[in-house]
Amino acid sequence: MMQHLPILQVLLPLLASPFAALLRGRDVAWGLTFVTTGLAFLISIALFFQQRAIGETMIYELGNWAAPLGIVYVIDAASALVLPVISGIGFIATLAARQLVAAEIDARDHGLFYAAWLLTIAGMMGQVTTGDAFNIFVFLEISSLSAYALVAMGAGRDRRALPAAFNYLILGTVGATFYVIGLGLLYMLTGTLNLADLAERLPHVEETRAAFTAMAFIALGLFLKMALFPLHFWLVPAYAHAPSAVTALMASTATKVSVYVLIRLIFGVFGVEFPGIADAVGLLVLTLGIAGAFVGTLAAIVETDLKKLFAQSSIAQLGYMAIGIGAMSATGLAAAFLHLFNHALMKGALFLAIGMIAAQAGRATMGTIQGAGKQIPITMTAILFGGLALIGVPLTAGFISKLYLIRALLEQNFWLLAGLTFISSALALAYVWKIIEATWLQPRPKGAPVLRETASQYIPAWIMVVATLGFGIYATPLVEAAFAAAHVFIPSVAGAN
Amino acid sequence: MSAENLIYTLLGLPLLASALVLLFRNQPNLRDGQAVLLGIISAGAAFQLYLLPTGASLTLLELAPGLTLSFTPEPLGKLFALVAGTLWPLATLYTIGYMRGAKEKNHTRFLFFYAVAIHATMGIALSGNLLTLFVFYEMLTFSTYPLVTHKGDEAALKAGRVYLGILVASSIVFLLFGVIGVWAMAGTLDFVSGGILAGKIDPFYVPALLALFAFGIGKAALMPLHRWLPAAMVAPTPVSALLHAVAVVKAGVFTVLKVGVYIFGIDFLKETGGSEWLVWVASFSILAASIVAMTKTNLKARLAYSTVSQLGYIVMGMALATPLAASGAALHIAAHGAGKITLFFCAGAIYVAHKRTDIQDMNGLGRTMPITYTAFALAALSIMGVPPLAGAWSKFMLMGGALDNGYLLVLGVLMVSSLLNLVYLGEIVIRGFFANPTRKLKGVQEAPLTMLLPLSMTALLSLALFFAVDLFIIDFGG
Amino acid sequence: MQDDVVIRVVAKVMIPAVMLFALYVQFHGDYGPGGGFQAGVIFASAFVLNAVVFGLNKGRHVWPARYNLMGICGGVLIYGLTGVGGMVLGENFLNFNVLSSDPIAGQHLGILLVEFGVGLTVAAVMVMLFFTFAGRTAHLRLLSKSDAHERKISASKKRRK
Amino acid sequence: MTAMTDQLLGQWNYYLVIILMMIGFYGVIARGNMVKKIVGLNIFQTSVFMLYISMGKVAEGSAPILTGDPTTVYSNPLPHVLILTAIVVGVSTTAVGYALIIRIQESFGTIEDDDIIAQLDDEEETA
Repeated sequence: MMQHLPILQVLLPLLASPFAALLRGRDVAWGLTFVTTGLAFLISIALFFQQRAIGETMIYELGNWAAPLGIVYVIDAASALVLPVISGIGFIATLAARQLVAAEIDARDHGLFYAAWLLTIAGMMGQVTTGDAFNIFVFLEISSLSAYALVAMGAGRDRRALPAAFNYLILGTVGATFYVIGLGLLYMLTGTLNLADLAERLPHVEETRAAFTAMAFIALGLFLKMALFPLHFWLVPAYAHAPSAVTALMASTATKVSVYVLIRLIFGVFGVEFPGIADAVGLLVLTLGIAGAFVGTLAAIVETDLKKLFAQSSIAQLGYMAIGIGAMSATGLAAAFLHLFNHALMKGALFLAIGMIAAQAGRATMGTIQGAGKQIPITMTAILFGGLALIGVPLTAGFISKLYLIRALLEQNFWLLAGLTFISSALALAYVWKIIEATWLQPRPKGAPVLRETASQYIPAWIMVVATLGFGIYATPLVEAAFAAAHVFIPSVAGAN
Repeated sequence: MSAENLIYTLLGLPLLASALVLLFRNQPNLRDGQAVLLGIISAGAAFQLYLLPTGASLTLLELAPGLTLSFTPEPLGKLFALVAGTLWPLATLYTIGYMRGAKEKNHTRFLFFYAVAIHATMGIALSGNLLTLFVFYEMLTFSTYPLVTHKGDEAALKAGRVYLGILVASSIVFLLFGVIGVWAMAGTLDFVSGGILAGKIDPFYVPALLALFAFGIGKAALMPLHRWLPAAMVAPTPVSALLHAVAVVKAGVFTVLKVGVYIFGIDFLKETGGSEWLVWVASFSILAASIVAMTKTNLKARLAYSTVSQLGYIVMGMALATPLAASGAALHIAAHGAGKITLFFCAGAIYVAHKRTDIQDMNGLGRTMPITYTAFALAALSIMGVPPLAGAWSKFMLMGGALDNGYLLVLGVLMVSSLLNLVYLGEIVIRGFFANPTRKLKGVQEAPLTMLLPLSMTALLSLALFFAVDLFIIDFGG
Repeated sequence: MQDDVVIRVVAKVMIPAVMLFALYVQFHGDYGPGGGFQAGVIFASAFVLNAVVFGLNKGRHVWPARYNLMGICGGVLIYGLTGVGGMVLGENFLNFNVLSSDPIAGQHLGILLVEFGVGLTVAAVMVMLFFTFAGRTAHLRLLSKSDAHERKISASKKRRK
Repeated sequence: MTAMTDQLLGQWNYYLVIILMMIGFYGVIARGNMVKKIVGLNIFQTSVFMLYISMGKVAEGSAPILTGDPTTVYSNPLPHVLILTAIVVGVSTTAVGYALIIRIQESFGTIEDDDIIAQLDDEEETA
């Protein structure tokens, strides 16, 4: 059974999804989803430790067809690190979804909701695991199509979810199509779609203009998918108007997976030695990343709707990941992986906590939470810690990723960029503190709805908070795993970290 | 007790106190009593640690590979721990008197964060590397924020925003930048006698890196990053005492000094001349803040600017880059701590007993509050640097350091500054004792004993420090 | 369109032929061009043609809505479980060699089942898409007209009784 | 000269692809009507299908069905298979897109981008 783990974690949610769609009855579909995501989480953790124990890449051949002919699933240090993030967030979000979905989705649609939910998770897991470039596209579309549907399901409560989902669909499809175009060009040049095989054959054709065009198309498509500034306009409305549970799931995972795929293709297939990549991707991504960090942060400062506020902050945080990628070094990649991991935890905590408020009050705005610290102290403390982590306060996970991100920049002598990164992260204080001040230090306005909290409402968010603090206080294993992941793509140089 | 256990004690006692504050939140006397008691124990522990030889080290945990939270008490840190540890019980005692006398609300929350702030201060004092220092530095900022905004009204919130904005923004943008810069260049963050940067960095970049620290440590209130300190004056007086004497600004200048001595190294700074510009910035800060102080008529605001000016001394002591000046700066942390806490205690006592905050209202108050005003006079003289009070030694050593390196102009700055001190602090004493009261005052009307006791003790501390100064001079070699 | 005798007669003749052709494409897919995707669409087109010519209600009668979800999910499950079958028999997921004693026969069986699953799902999805969109008749006047006509006919039938 | 014309004419399939791609992309970007956007998206995707399918053609190659004759030249079947998947994905995308459009029409009464934005802005102001 152990050797089937790589396929099982994708297969479980994939096959559970039709069952979820068929099941009737209160909480039955939820129960199935809960068990499935829980199992997937356990499997991905097992895979993580298995991979670390072996120390080399694990390959699972579908139908026993060996690569490059068959499709293989690859568990290396990088995918082993990202998989638990997705399945873990999926699991915790499912835990929270029971209440959120009951509050926000029509009871008749629960089965279909969870079917789409499982498909999204399966699609993301597939993208991370698969070793075949076209298979990535298929999984990308599986997760995206179900994500469009999930976002649109917010329409029962907020009709703005519909145009948001539509724009998400248009841009998402354009992005995916760009990716396929690039892939087509690569296939023409090399005659293979297997990632490892591609990486091997590309050096023979890397001087051609077609190879460069292929890289440009692939990178552009993935920029769209990962909502890199200035291609981020679909993200904020989609997150803001989606059902709260969906926001929590997607904000922590969807864009992260695209970041991972970008890393896998740009570094794993083209490689840092690819001609022109340092300018075309490195410099571009750095510039866009820092611009996104500023634009997202500034937009978050003036925003009053909390879901939109943190969605804007996600743009900024994606900017930091992009900076890590753009540094084109092992430390930079490690920082990107670290931030990918840590940001998923923080945003998960924040959106789960905010979702609980939105599910009760209909909307979570600055007005809704004013003075709420006295009414729902435990939920609000979760938001407080999540916010502190976003700023990058020491002893939270956000600090660790920032530490390595800046280190990566300084190693490359990007002093100015490091300074700009610091300024943008200090600006995060403004929007986080706006919330903290309103919650804790201002009185509850008269006539504001009474908010309540029960253990089942705040526990999911608190699991994330505890993880955020835990990985902030003792990050050594995580940092080691992140560096191992980075060294998959950029082999370590002797003497360097 | 061994040094390791003493470190645990010093770090743990404030946390224990904060936990007990929450536990006894419904029994005010028990809650307040235990805080004072634990404070006294920690003062004793700090003193014992101070007397132990250096060399002990304690690693709490490993944050990330090569980055540990560890504690290595060296002479400077032990001195700061002693200052904070001694002033904590006094400040707590005073706080209890003030909070009850001035009828403030939310005692429990206040005492809780007060104790957490002390914990953070101890962490800064005993930190064994820059990362640990940074962690506790940020913890101190965030734990003092609820104290600054204690009143919760619009003015307090606004002040809180300035306080947090400047301190956190400067610490993230500059200080963390500097910390990671050092980490990237030197490969380590440990505090090592003689510094870790020598030979690792192009001397050309030394001034810039030093600037990241000098301005990144916003708590040192070097102009133009001093705005938070006067803004925080809206807070209750015990907070001002905590901010000015025990914890926050002291933590700031302590950090500057520690970075200068143990990261850059005095000799390295002297060789490269990287700190020369800082001497002049500090000089400017000293004089400008003194002049601003003279224009303020609110007693606490005047004292606040006086602090900004005095902090300039300590930063300058580091920037002068001679062992003598550095020792003087270290001594000034203790001397100014004892002096300034007395001044703030007195200001609070005046407020509680007579509800007065403006200096022009304080004519003749000295006759109804003889003890308070005597203490105030003693502390003011210490700040001015008049023997036989503690401030005299530190200022003397700073002057000596300036002469060593040939900064004659700095000598002038220090003297002018003393004169300015005389003008703006002397005015209060003179008005108190000699001017005719603007309003009718009857007999002796002092603040409650819980306030009077701490302020007279700290005033005597200033005196005692002058005679026991041998104990507190740290030799930085050379 | 129900009024048009030619269309009705031709449709009646064509629909079985279309279905038969779909089955041919489906099961001949192992040997020649064809397979589940194409067959599913062709098969669904028979139902769509039926609904277009004879009206939505009659179309629904032939293929009730509850079959949709069952067909879609059932097809996916057939595909997935065939793959799992290889796993249960000790090989990797989607290995069909072990489904039968002879690897070639196993491959045939596996592909047959998988393609059947695909065909089922595709047919069900196509029919569902058509009926779901057509069900929102307010926006699709063409079909609603024929529906209205159908109602008229059934009403007149009732009256005759 | 002939070499150049050969090259130009020999790559006619790419020109077709590019033209289709740009037509589709223009539709997606420039049209406010959501149905037209979806149509544009379809044309855009179709161009990619063409790219793949045309690359699978091998000169003089027959359909890739085993003939048993070892000298037979076959066209490459893999791009077709890939594109079959991509077509299915495209159909699904279109279906989801139209489903959304119908819901939008029902709830906003329009499928023009600008009208919807105007309605939302009004809502935002009154809220």
